[in-house]
Formats: sequence, structure tokens, C-alpha cells
Amino acid sequence: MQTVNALNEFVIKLANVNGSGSASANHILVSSICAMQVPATAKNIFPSNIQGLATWYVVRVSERGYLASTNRVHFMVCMNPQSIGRDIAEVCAGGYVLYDSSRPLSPDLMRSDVHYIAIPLIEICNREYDDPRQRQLFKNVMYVGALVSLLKIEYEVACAMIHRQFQGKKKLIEPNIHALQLGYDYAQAHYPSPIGLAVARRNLIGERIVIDGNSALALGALYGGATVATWYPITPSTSVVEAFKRYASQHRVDKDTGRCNYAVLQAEDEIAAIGMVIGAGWNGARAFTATSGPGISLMNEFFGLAYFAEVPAVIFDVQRVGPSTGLPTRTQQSDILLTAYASHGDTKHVLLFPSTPNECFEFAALAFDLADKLQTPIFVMSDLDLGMNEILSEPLQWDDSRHYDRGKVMDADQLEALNEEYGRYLDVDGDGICYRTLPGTHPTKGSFFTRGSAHNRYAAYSESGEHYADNMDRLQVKWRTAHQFMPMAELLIGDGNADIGVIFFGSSRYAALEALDQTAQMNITADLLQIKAFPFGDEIISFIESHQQVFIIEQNRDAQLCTLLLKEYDIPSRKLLSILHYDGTPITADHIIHQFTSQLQNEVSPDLLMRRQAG
Amino acid sequence: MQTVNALNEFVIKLANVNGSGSASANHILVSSICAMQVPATAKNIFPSNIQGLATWYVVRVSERGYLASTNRVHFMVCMNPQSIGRDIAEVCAGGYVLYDSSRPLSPDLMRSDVHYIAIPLIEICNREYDDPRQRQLFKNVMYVGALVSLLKIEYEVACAMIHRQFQGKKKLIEPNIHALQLGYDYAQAHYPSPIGLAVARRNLIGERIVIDGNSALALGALYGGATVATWYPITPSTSVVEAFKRYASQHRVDKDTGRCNYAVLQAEDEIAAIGMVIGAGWNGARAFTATSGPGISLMNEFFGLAYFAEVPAVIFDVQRVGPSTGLPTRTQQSDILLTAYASHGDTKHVLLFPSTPNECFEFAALAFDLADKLQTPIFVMSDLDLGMNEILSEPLQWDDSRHYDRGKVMDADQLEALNEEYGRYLDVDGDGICYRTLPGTHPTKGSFFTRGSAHNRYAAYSESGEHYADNMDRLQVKWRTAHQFMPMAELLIGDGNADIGVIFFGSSRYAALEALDQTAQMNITADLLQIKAFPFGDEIISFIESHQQVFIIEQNRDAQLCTLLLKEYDIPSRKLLSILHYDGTPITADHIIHQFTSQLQNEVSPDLLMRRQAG
Amino acid sequence: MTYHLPAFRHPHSPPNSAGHTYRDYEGVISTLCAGCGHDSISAALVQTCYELSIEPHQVAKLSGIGCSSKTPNYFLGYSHGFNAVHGRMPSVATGANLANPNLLYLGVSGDGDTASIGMGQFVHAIRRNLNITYLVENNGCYGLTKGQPSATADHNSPNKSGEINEHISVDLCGLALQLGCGYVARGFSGDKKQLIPLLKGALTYKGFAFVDILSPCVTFNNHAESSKSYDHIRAHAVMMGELDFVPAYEEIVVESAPRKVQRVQLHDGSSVFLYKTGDDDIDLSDATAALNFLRTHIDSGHITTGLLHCNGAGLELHQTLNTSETAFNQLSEKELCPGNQVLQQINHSLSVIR
Amino acid sequence: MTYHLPAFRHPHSPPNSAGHTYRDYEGVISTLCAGCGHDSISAALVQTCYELSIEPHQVAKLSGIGCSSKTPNYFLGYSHGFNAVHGRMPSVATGANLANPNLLYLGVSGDGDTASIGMGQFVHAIRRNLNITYLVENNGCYGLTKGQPSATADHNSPNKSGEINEHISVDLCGLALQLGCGYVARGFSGDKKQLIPLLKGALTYKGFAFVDILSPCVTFNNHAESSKSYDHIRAHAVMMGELDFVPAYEEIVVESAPRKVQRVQLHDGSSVFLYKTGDDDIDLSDATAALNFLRTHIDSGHITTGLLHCNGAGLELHQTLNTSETAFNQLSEKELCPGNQVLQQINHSLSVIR
Ligand SMILES: Cc1ncc(C[n+]2csc(CCOP(=O)(O)OP(=O)(O)O)c2C)c(N)n1
Ligand SMILES: Cc1ncc(C[n+]2csc(CCOP(=O)(O)OP(=O)(O)O)c2C)c(N)n1
Ligand code: SF4
Ligand code: SF4
Ligand SMILES: [Mg+2]
Ligand SMILES: [Mg+2]
Repeated sequence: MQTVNALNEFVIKLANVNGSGSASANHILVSSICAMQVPATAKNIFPSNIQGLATWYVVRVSERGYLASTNRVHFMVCMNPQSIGRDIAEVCAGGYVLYDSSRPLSPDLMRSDVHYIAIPLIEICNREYDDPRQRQLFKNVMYVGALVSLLKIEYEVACAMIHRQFQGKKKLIEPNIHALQLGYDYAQAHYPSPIGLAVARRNLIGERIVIDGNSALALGALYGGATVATWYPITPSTSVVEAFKRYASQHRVDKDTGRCNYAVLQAEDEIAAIGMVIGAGWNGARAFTATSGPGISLMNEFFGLAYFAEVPAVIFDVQRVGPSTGLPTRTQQSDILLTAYASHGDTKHVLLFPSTPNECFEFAALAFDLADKLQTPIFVMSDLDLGMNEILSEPLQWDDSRHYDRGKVMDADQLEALNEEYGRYLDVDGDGICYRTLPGTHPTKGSFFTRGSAHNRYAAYSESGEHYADNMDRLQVKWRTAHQFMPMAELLIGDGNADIGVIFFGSSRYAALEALDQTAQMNITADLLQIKAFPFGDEIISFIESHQQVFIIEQNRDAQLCTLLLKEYDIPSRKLLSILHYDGTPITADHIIHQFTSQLQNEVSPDLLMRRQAG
Repeated sequence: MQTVNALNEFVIKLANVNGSGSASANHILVSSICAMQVPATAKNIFPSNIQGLATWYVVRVSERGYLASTNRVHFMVCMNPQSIGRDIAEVCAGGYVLYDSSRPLSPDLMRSDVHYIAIPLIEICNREYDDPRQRQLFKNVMYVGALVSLLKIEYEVACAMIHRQFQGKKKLIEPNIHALQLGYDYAQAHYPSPIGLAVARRNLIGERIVIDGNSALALGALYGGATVATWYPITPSTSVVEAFKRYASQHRVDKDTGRCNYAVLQAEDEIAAIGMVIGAGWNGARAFTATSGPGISLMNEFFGLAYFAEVPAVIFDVQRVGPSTGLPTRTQQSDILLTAYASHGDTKHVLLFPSTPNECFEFAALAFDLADKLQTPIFVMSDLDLGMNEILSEPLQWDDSRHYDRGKVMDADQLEALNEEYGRYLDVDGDGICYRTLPGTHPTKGSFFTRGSAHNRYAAYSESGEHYADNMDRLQVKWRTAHQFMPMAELLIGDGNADIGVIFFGSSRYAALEALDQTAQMNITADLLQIKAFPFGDEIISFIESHQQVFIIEQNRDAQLCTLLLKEYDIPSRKLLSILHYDGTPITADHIIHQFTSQLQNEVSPDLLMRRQAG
Repeated sequence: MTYHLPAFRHPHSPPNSAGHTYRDYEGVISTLCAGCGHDSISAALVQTCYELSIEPHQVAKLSGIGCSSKTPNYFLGYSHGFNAVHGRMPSVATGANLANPNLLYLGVSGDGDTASIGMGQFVHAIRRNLNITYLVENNGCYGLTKGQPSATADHNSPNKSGEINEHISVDLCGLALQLGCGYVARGFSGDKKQLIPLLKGALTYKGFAFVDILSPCVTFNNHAESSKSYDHIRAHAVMMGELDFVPAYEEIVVESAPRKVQRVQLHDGSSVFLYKTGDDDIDLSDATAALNFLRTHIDSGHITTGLLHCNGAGLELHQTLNTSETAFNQLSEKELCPGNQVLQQINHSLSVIR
Repeated sequence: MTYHLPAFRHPHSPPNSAGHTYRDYEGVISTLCAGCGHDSISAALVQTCYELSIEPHQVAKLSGIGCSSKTPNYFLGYSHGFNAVHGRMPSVATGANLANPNLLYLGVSGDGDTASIGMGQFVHAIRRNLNITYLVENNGCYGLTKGQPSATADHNSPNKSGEINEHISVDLCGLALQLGCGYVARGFSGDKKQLIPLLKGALTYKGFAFVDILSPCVTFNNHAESSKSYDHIRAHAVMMGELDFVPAYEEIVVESAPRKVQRVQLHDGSSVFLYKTGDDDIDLSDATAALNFLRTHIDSGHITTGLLHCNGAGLELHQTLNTSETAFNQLSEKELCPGNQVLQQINHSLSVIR
């Protein structure tokens, strides 16, 4: 039988039942590997339910530094009798299957091309523990112990990770280490250490941190000066606000008074959440809400108000699989079109597309400046994959010399000094952006009425078609101004001179980098561009123009970003080819390579033809 | 001084104060002209308020049959002191101004190039009537009397129209005729009959009726078998449901029992209204809601549910000016993008674009067949201009041999006869459309769970990426199937062989026809195509392909329909030029001609360049 | 979640008067947490429908989103179900009911689904007296999104992680009473004996029948300080009286025991009997009295359970709309389409020169 | 609408204690129908703010959509105003209030805006005890969309075109009381004398102060059968007592007349005095009693006006959130941004090898 042999470059998938306490054990595993300075990432694949359904934790160990999701599984830990059939089938030939041998494995689960590792977990547990809850919990740590032995992870490192994990609950340290030991010992006694797969200490981590995108968004909001966070719980955005609340309670409470320099409010629904953000923004506080698809749909009416009445607002859209309730715990990039043109009437909105936790942090903070400068809603488009998985990242940085850009807000002195009449919607600078005032600023000057109905330059209600069109045209001028504030697209691979260009945005980053790394080894050269924002900058158009064929990687069915490109710029659509992935799993390098190479061969693939002709 | 001389080809604009009872008088005027078999249309321009603001009624008399809105005013009736300055300024040189000369006109309102017609309306009223309300009301009929004389409208016809108007309230006939006479007599005594403008009897009306688009939609719903109408009041869609209720109460009440074969329910908001439609559609009743922009925005989440769970629903979107509250009593075609891709996730929706009351009737009825056949929401995209103005139209027709197409619904016998397991989302016919069953159909077969979360072919909850993608791909197949059910685009002018093509949709019809009639006289030949639905048929692509340059007429700022074309089909965007109009007034032939000819000259106009480059 | 489907839960259940066995009222296996109150409610519903001999396929089950809203999948597998969007079940149920009044409508919601995002629709469905049995499986938290406090969370009490909820708690029964709801009851998932007659009454009631069912979330809101925990409810429940439900087809024998008995007759002839147990004396048809009772007991930290109010006066939605007896979804084309002749009359009335 | 702006409405009004004249509290000319109740409310607000010597620019006016929601344009021209979307003013007001607690928040809504589309937000703003004066200009119909019945339209009474409203009518005061609102009053646009002290109390109250103001729509709902018509209200109003408002800075002299007097002290030291006029005796701090009073009178066809309930117990939203005294919109970057040093500590806590 073939055996997979790999050092520091393999995938372990752990199949668990949710609510069974596996998360903490699995976390010990991945952090032990990282602590040996070998890059490892974990993807958590969980169901939309609280207890009892299948959940997977996929640990990719990669000293080459690949952080993307992958479908190749070299080692499967089977802890879920419901899914064991599927799980075993997934393992690549020559790979390993660890199962609980307390009961014999059914013969139809036996494959001749994989290695079985039998650990009698329940048996050991039942022997060691009386309490059923303990049996359940320690079973998990026990298989981690076995893995430590099988993969030759440093035992002391694993112990240290247990210490770190249970810092707050010191009582749990001892029993966990005991359980680890039990698994470790059993494996040592019955299996080689290491098996064909092994982890060996390296020096590849450096200062890097592990952080999920949602926590990074929260920190970005904290550093960006957000004071009001309103939300309605929805997976996968919930942890943005939870993290904001946690960090704010640590770093935003007045030491003397104990009072909070922030407010987190759970709204009754998403409509209320965005309404609160708009109210706060109108009144000069930096405010945000975090939500996902269904929330975005519900907020539509308010987005139009904020666009038209020009009120700053920040929305973190952590995308999940739509339409409708869809797959609430799976990932997708499919709210692009909806957010870009959200609400009835002629509207356009600014979107930012972070692709790493670092960019989540940066773009979140940036969003508040942009919202204030452009006086409009800013959408930060993350997704479940980026938002809810911990990702190995560079440390976050804040430049203390940086200042918040509050945009054009007139204070009492400025109003006092004003010679002409103040006009809320008067484009004095020619950039389409007008001066606003905050309620209560001045006893007699600068008050105005904010409304979603049509208004003239002085914010007075007006039904004149001229006033209306004048205002709509100015909003177009503002939109052009917005271009210059957007983070520029970045060439990540290549020098821009290849024939083929590849574009990605958001969480496809890691898979795109890996894919182009691989195709380069196949002697296909292509330039890789990351789009970071909508409206698109000229550099994107130049990139497309200067390449013969451009692939756009998207995690949705309908090539939504491609639509924005086609609509907003004069690009021959046959130049653009789509690499689409939309089954709810994070996109993989394999998928990109497959679609990329097969479309390259056919020049225009049947897939794409279908899309074009049928719409 | 120059004098406008015109027979049966001129425009009278009546400037009134809303809530002053002018509507009925103005209606007598226009119907008198029509009754003389001279085509006349009226556009009602009203404020978003109930009483006291400026409102205008523009009557276009056109024996050439032009029914579009126009900005040329030959005769202004000034009944509103607030707007009189603007009103007088609007009259073309050589035109006429009728004003109430009970008080002298302020000298700065005197133009040397228009003819003033002074009628002491208030004076006569005060002499004739004691009751202030009567003074107010009869003043209006009085100026109509004057117009009858000035334009040489047949007096008996005007009397007949009064008779018709007050059929229900016979007591009012006599006093109205008296008021008419007062105005008539005064004009006869002081001014020539006719002045430079005159109406002369023709034979150009035939069987034609006058009907507004909203009433036609309501009749379409009635004939299309709608039983459930839910709504939340919003201008300009309110009268759709009001008309439906009126007609249904006349033609849908069981003669024997007095019970209603329909239900009209005012919901608490638009979210509830669409929820009710979806509930009714799920349960096998034909149901619709009528709304406008803000309602569409609010309904977004439910649209996604109906798309994904595949529930029939019909939505009449009578568009008004957005974004946000915008101009609630003005017209626009600016919900196109929002409805086409409504809701988060990958969604696409069927849109129908009626351009006349006849099409409102037809497409409304068709929408219910389409909703049942495609098991999805169908949007009928009307607008305020089409919906709320009475338009001279061909009589409505219903083919009694036509049958409702209820689509694929399995009854108990079919379920009984089924050999395989019933699958709600099983594509047995290969057209992407599956069989549904209604609740309560069969004791043991065919029940299923409808949900917005992901499901497999048997409607079971599933988190499998494969099941999800399989379903999303089938929805694409269904979308392709939808193409064949759509009403085809129609070539209205030309033989298709011109170099230049012009495309319009919806209420731009009359202005487009008039414009191309005019440009033809300027020796510019162009083919005119009417798009009737989204998804677009092949004939539209061929039309674009076979023309060198194609103009698309839209009543919005952002060229929304053009976006759909660019996104859904492989069209070089530089081929498409936009003629946009978005100030809230209905588009005019003059506007189209101006944008058309100036862009023709520049080939690519600066306007368009701006749109392309800046997005 | 029970991983293995018990082969047959009630192996010896005899067929009921409609010829159905207990099994015919079950659904697929629950995926909720083991011990979740919601599962007990599903079980109570199965038993209730079985005992009432309801035709399973004549029930339409509607729900929103949440753990509670998932449950319609776990009972009455022969019924159609509709899992709508979060908080909007009432509107979907209203539309469904308009299309066909002849089914039995059962709406299942959660406290998040009803008292937060769904508040507006809940209030308005009551206003219209929609003919539905509306259950809130009330655990004071958002189970499915991992335990955030809902609008029915106790005022001033800590959640699992110790955070105090400072907002006023909404008493859904009080609200329903104030809004004029005709059937208002509160049950407890842990008290099947009381719950089943409440459900029977609700399912038989013609109009909006509301049952607020305390249903502990064992995972997120079953700690000692939670008033929605099993222990707290058991310790603080005040029963309004013992209830008995007698279907229309059974002979009614009013017990002659000295206990005070109130009988409420429902539209189809069935009766609910309330046997007084405590000292409180409240007239079931008097909503103001019920509201008082409720408010007074809340003030003293008690949780009132039982039938609070039942009144047969209001017209349900189809009655107010005077709709046809035939369900709309059964009307023939002849009944629906007025035909071309009528259209020509309409044309005539609109014709310019007539 | 009054076409000509009266040159000076109160030519001789002396400046108030803040130095402002009556004129400083006015807005642009109303575009409502002549005789609309809403205009009287605007006038009462002008007078109230003038008499309370409120700094006009320290008021934030918020509203939804409707004739009523247009009115903030017609008073307090020196204040900022926000005409939000239909029914969602409470959320916008909540956000605004979070950003700066130091302004006076005045929310103006209609019965359509609040009781239909806005029901959810209304309920939840009460739950959170948002510090706002929340007015509903209640005409039982949708004025701006031409007279459709609202959720407060009378049950069983015909609208202007004779159609009967068969749905239950929502009593917003009853609802607010049941939800635990701390200040609940009902006024009538036609009774300025009673309305002004109610408004004064509301504007001075810290927390959610709700005033339901009957405000006839002369165009669509002022016919004889409408309970929201001038005539009907005048004929059926039951006053809870005469009210007097004494600001904090005025000396309080309790009248020694034999009439029974209830004094309610507000947070800033101001007082509301209620002089009993009829036989009913209700304790202003007892919400249950108020609810009873209201319900009993409704049952007998009466409309209760006056101050129904006032209670100073609840914490308003900023108190429950324990927010800083400085308004968020005034916090400096130093207070907001924790700086890079803290970030490096955070990095450390997240670092893989530490
Ligand atoms: C529009 C929308 N917002 C948020 C969510 C996320 N969500 C799912 S269930 C739920 C709360 C459910 O709480 P409850 O109704 O009390 O049900 P429970 O799980 O407690 O039974 C939320 C907020 C959603 N599905 N849709
Ligand atoms: C989302 C949305 N739906 C509908 C409307 C149309 N609309 C404007 S005002 C109004 C009702 C207003 O009624 P109410 O709040 O009672 O105010 P009133 O005019 O009676 O003072 C409606 C339905 C709207 N503006 N927005
Ligand atoms: S999370 Fe709570 S409500 Fe949800 S299934 Fe588990 S126990 Fe029940
Ligand atoms: S329609 Fe009614 S509510 Fe609106 S302004 Fe006129 S009277 Fe007032
Ligand atoms: Mg709950
Ligand atoms: Mg109203």
C-alpha cells in the first residue's frame, strides 16, 4: 500500500459533532504546530445548529506558507459516527484515518488504500472518568495526545498550549494534560512516531499573530474611533460586535469615572440597527453595524436615505451563502451587486474588500474616515471564511501620528465667520462634497433639515425637477471624487507585462496566491491583481486593457464583481473570463487552477458562453 | 406681436392649487375635446401634499395623435398666485395667458410677447354665490366655460360632459352648467371665438377609451385570476389596489351568497404585504401587491425567499423618483437594477415593462401565468406617468378561449399515480421547473417543507455544498427557460435595416414614437425597438448586433437597463449610447431629439464619456 | 439531538377516531440540543393532534427562523410546512390563510422571532384576528445565534455570561391581552399535562389563539438566575387553574365536585373547562381582569400559567372580509375571470365617446 | 395651508428667561390643510418650548413620514431636524441620542407611522427607555396617502367613504402602559390648555415620555362617525384631571383649595400637578391602575385624556449603558484611539509564539 509521506506539508481534518467540546482540543492541536514555528491554518466548518450535527476542523500544515483552504485530506480524525462514511471516503490514497476503536469499525468502512489508526478512546475514557461530560470532553484532548505522538509534535509544546488555553480556569489544566498524556501514551505504545506525516520545528512564524477577520474588523472600528455599535445577531457577523464590545470594555472605559466611551446596542432587527447608525452618524458619532445578507436586504431602504441625505455610516457585511437564509454557516461573496446599488432609485455605494485580517483592521478604520469624508454609507465586504477563521497574520500596526479625518463639518466659529448663507448641499469646493453641521452647534446658524425627500442646495424641501437633478448630478461629482480616496488595486504577482491577468478580491487571496504559484511552476505566467475597493481606480482599467485575457475570481454564481466592471467601465466583456466558486466552501487553489487552465485551453469556455448568452 | 395659430395641435396648461377642486373641471375640459373626436391627453402634475400647493394639469391636443408629455405651453390658465410668475414665464411667445382679473395683475407679470385673457372669476363668483366652497368650486368650471368659448369647443359637448361627470350626483349638474355658462358668456362677450388656437371636430377617436395604467393593471389582475391583493398605501401605486377592489366588488362577488371571491388586505407595511402574497402564492392563490420604490427596498428579503424557495408572486412596481423618499409624486424608471437583482445572494428576477394601459392590462394578467409557470416573483414595472395619468387607449380585449396556466402543480391523483418518490425540487422535465403541491392535497404524499435555507431535491434541509450548487445551477436552467415565456421585443418603427437603432421600454413609448417621427422628418432614419421584458430575448441582441449604434432611452440617471444589457450579454459597451432623463417629469420628444441628435453628431458625447470613465 | 431514531415511539398507540396512529403525527428527528424545551413542545403537539384526531395533512405549519422555528419539521410530517424569514411568519400565515381558510394553521415562533424582529407582524395579526394557533416557544434568548438576550429576557437579571439585561422585559401574554387577542394562554414545556389542554383549546379556537410557552434553552439560558430556566419556572409558576378540554363530539358532563368550574364553549362546540384551584377568581371572558391578574403576579415575581382569557366574540379575518366559502385556491376560472363581455362593458364606461 | 406668512404672529411676546422671543420657536409656514389638527400641535409646541425657555438649537427634532411627520419643519427653525423613513424614526432617534445625550430629543410621528409600519421600533424604544419626548399626532388615518384607515382607526366605524373598519383598534396609550413606559399621556390638538402642560411634563421627563395626541384630519377623517373627529372628541373626552406644570426654577406653591392634588416630581426638580376633577381616583404612579382606568372607559365609549401615568423609576438608555458624560461626538482622538502601544499588547496576546 502506498503511504503519504510529508513533512510540514499536509492536511488533517477532524470530524466532530458540534456541541461536543472539540473546539478547544482542536485549537490546542493547531496552536501547538504553530508554536513549533510551522505555519498552520485551521478552517472551521460548522452547521447551522447548536448541538449534535457534523462539524469539521481542517488543519493545514504548510511550511511553504499556503494558508488557503484545500480539499486534499491526508489525515482524517473520525469522531462523528454520522459522517464517518463520507469522512473516510475523503482521505487521499495512502493517507490516515484515526477512529475510536472502542467499537469495531463496520467492514464497509474499510478501505484498502488508507492506513487506519485505532485508538479505543471511549474505552479509555470510561476507564478513567465517571462523569459523562468529562468522558465526552477528555476524549477530544486524548485524540490530540495521540496526534502529538503520531505527528511527532513536541509534547512540551502541546502541554504549554494547554496551559495557555486554560489560563483563566487553572483547575482544568491538570486533567487536560492527563488526557493528553493518555492519548499520547496509547499512540506511543501502538504506532510509530512519527508516521508518514510529521511536524518538525522550523523558524517560519516570527512575529505573526493569529486572528480572525471579525476581531480585526472590531479592532479597526475601535482604532477608527467608532463609538456606537448597533447590531442584530446574525451568523457570521455576530462576533464582530462581540469582539468590539470586549476590546472596548478593555480600552475605552474612562479610568476615573468607569464610564464607557462607547455604546453597544442590540437592536430589535437590522432595520433598527442601521437606523441607529444613521442617527448617530447624523449627530457626529462614528457608528457601525455588522450584519450579513438577510440584514443587508432589510437595510435597503435606509441605505438609500443615507446616500441621498448624505449621512455617514459604516456597514460590515460578513457575507454568507444566499439567497435567503441559504447556508448561514458557509461562505460566499454574493452581496456585491446588492450593496453596490442598494436601495431603489439611482444609488451607488462605496465598497471595500479586505482580503486578510490586516486589511480588515485597516479598511475598518479607513471606512470611518471615508464615511465622514464622503458623507455616505461605506460597506466593508468581508465573508465568513475570512471573518470566522483564525488566520496567521502580520501583527497589526497603528501609526500614532495618524489623525481621524472628520470630513467637512462646520463648527460654531466657522458658521459665525461665514459670509454667505450656509447651504447644506452647496458644492462650494467643486468636489461634490458639501459642509455639514451637527445638531446643537450654533444658536442661529447652520441648522437644517435632513430628509430623504428631494431638497435644494439649502436643504429645503423642493419638488422642483431642476433642484432634484442638480442634486443628483452633484452626487455623481461626489462619486467621481470618491475614486481618489479608494485604496488602490495592488499587483501581487508579476510585473504587469504578462498576457494573462488574474483579478481577485477579498478572501480569495490565499487561494489565488497559491494557484498562481502553482501555475508558475507549470510555466504559465500571469499577473495577479487585487481589487480593494469600488469605485474602481484607473489602475484596474489599465490592468485590464494591458492584458489580453483577464480572469476574475469570485465566490458567487453570477460573476457579480465582473458585472460592476462591465457596467461602470467601457470594457469589452469578452476579455473577461470568470472563475466562479459558489458551493459555500472557501475557494481552493485547485479549483482556481482547474478553471483557469481549462478556460485558457478553450479560450472561451462553454461555461462562460452559457453565462453570456443566457444571462 | 406674434400669435400662435393652431388647430387641434396645441397645449393648455392649467395651474391650480391642490385641494381646490380643479380636477373635475379640468377633466371636463379634456373630455370635451376628446368627445369632439380630437385626441387629447392630460398629465397631472401634483405635489406630495394634500391641500394648498401648486398642481398643474397639462392638456395636449394633438390631431397628429401625439400622446407624450411636452414642455411647450401655448395656453396657460393661471389659477395659482403662488406659481403665477413661473407659469407665465413658461408660455411660448405668441401664446395665451388666462388669469383672474378680479384683482389687477402685478406689472412685473406682464410679458409683451403673450396674449392676456382677463376673466374676473372671483368677481363673478362672489356675485353669483354666497357659500365660499361654491365660490371656490365653480370658479374652476367657469374658466372651463371661458376656454370652451376661446377654443371654440362645442358648448353642447361640454354640457354633455358635465352630465356624464355628475351622473351619480345629479343635483350638481345644473349649477355646474350654470357656471360653465357664466364663463362662456363672459369670454364670448370679451374675446374672439376662437382665438388663435381652436378645436374642431374630427373623427380620430373611434372606439378608444381613456384609462390610467393603474386601473389597467387592476383589471389585468382581475382577469388574470388574482384573488389576494395585499398592500401598504404608497403613491403612486395606491390606486392599483383601489381600482382592483372597486372592480372586484363589481365583478367578483358571488351573486347568490354575496360573498367575495377576492380579498383585499391593507398590511401594516410592505414587508407584511409581500409576506402575505408569498403565503397566498404558496397556498395556490394568485396574489399580488402593488408598491413603489421604498416598498421594493423593504421587500428585498422576501424577494430572495420567493426566488430561492420558488414561490409564485406578482409585484406591481409603480415607480416614482428615488432615491429614498425622493419625489413621491414624480415619475422615474429607476428601480430596474434593484428589482432585477433584488435580495442578497445570487438572484435574478423576471421584469415586465408595460408601455401603455393596454400592456398594463395584458402584462398584469400574463404576470400571474408567468409566476405560476416559473414559480418565482414577477415584477410588472410601471411608473407614475403611465400609472396615474389617463391615456387614450385601444379598448381592452380578453380572449375567452384563453386559459390560466397554473404551471406545474400536482394534484392528489397525480401524486397517487407517481411511481418514484416525489421531489419538490427535482427537475424531471429538464427545464429547471419542478412540480409543486399545495398544502392539504394528499393525506400521505407530496407534503414538503418550504424554506429559505438550502435544500436538496426533495426539499429536505441540507448543508451539503453539492446539493446547494445543484439547486443554484437548476435555477439557472429555469432562468434560461424563462426566456421563452417572455413577450418579445417589438420593432415599432423601421424595418430593422437602419444603421441607427433606438431602444426604449415602458412609459417612454409615446415620446419615443413622437421623437422618431420628428427625426424621420429631419431625414434621420432609425429603427425603434420596444423591450418588453427581462430576461432579454435573442431578438434584442440581434437588433443591437445589426445596428452600428444603439441608443437606449431611460428615465433614470444611471442607465440601469443598459447595465442589464451589458451584464447579461456580450455587447461591446461603446455601441450603446444612453438617452437619459431623470428630473421627475415625464420624458418628452424634444428631450429625446436633443440628446439623440447631439450624440449622433459627437458620436460619443462628453456626457457618456463621463459615465463610462467615472462609473 | 437523539442520534438514533427510536424504531417506534409508541408501539401500541391505537388509531384515533380519524384512523391515525400516533406515528402519523410525528416528523423527522429533531436536531435541537438534548433537553431543549422546544422538543417537549413538539412532543406535546404530536399528542395534542393525535388526541384531537386532526387530519395531519390538513394542517399548515408555519414558522420564522430560530431553534423554535425549526421545530415544525419535527412533527406532523404529512403536513406542508413553511419556514419563512425571521420574524415574518405572521404575514406568510395571513396570506396562506387567505388562500384557503379550510386548513388548520399552526404558527410556531420564538421569543426573538416574535418579540423583536417580528413584533409588528405579531401585533397586526392579532388586530386582524387571523384564524391561527400562534405559539411562542419562549426561552428568553436567541438560541440559534448563541444566547443573546431577547426582548422577553428578564429585566435586571444576568445572562449566562453574567451580563445584566437592563431593558424592560416584554410580557407577550400581557401584550396580547392588551391588544384584544381572544385566546391567551401560557404554558410550560415541562408541564405537558397543562400544556396539552391549552393547545387543544387553541387549535379549536376560531381566531387568533396565542399560547406563550416557557421553554428553557438548556444551552444558553438555563442557569440559576434565569427566570426561563426549568428550576425557576417550577419554583415560581402560579397556575390559573386546572384545565380540561372536551371536544365537540364528546358528551359534556360538568363535574359536580365542589370546585368552582368555568366552562368556555368554543366555536365548534368543544369546551374548555377551568377548575379553580387557588384563591384568585377571574372571569375568563374578562380581558381586563386577566391583565390585572397577570400584572399583579408579575410584580410579585410570579409566573402565571394557564388559560388567561378566552372570548368568542370577535370575527376572524375571513368573516370580516366576507370571503367565499370555497377556498380561493379552489375557485374555477369561471368564478375568477369576468370574461370579455364584461370587459366590453367596462370599455364602454371608459370610452371617450359613448 | 395659510398662504401668507403672518408678518409677526405674536408681536408683543416678551423674551423668555433664556432671552428668546416666541418667534424664535417658530418654523417655516405649514403646508398642511387649513384646520388640520397637526398645526395646532405645532403651535402648542412653540408655546411650550417658549414657556419652558428651551434653547431652540438644543432640540433635535426627528420624525418619520406623513403629514404629522412633516410638522417638525413648522416649528423650532433653529433646531436640526431629521425626517427619516416611514416608521423608523425611533431607531434614528436612538442613534442620535447615543451620539449626544445632551440635546433634547423630540420625536414626532403619526398613527400610521407609529402603529403600523413603526410598531416594532416604537415598542423597542419604550423597552430601552430612550430619553425622548415621543408624540403621535393621532388622526386614525393615513393623511398623506389620502385617508386609508390606520391601526388606531375605530373598530366598527365607517371611514369617509362609508367602509367599515373591522380590525381591532390599537390604543397606543394602553400599549405604552402595558410595555412599561414611564410617562404616558393623551392630549387633544383642540385643547391647548391641557396639551401644553402635558408637553411640558414630557419634555422635562427623563426617559421615554409618550403623548398620544388626538389630532383630527379635517380632510379625511373628520366626519360624524369618526371617533377622531373634532366633534366626537369634544363630546366623548373624559379628562383625568386638570394639569399644571411647574418648572424647577419656579417656587412651588401647592394650592390649598379643597381639590385633591397629586404632585409628580420630575428628574430635574420640575413638578406636574394633577388636580382631580371627577370621581375617579387613580394613582399616577400606578400603571396597572391607569391601564384599568383606560380600558374601562374605552369599553364605555369614552376617550380618556390627560396624564395617565408618570413614574421616575426606570433608568434611561445612557444610564443602563453607563456611557460617558461627554457626548460621543465630542470625544477627542485621545479618548477614542487606544494607540499603537496598546495594539502591540493586543498583538502580543494574539501572537503565536509568546
Ligand atoms: C433577518 C435575519 N436576521 C438575523 C437572523 C439570525 N437569527 C437566526 S435565529 C435568530 C434568533 C432566534 O431567536 P428565537 O426566535 O428566540 O429562537 P430560539 O432559537 O431561541 O428558539 C436570529 C437573530 C436571521 N436569520 N435573519
Ligand atoms: C416605506 C413607505 N411606505 C409607504 C409610504 C407612503 N406613506 C407616506 S405617509 C404614509 C402614512 C402616514 O400616516 P400617518 O403616520 O398617520 O400620518 P398622517 O399623514 O396621518 O399625519 C404612508 C403610508 C412611505 N413614504 N414609505
Ligand atoms: S440552543 Fe437552546 S433553544 Fe436552541 S436547540 Fe439548544 S437548547 Fe434549544
Ligand atoms: S390630509 Fe389630514 S392630516 Fe394631512 S394635512 Fe390635511 S388634514 Fe392634516
Ligand atoms: Mg428564543
Ligand atoms: Mg395619521
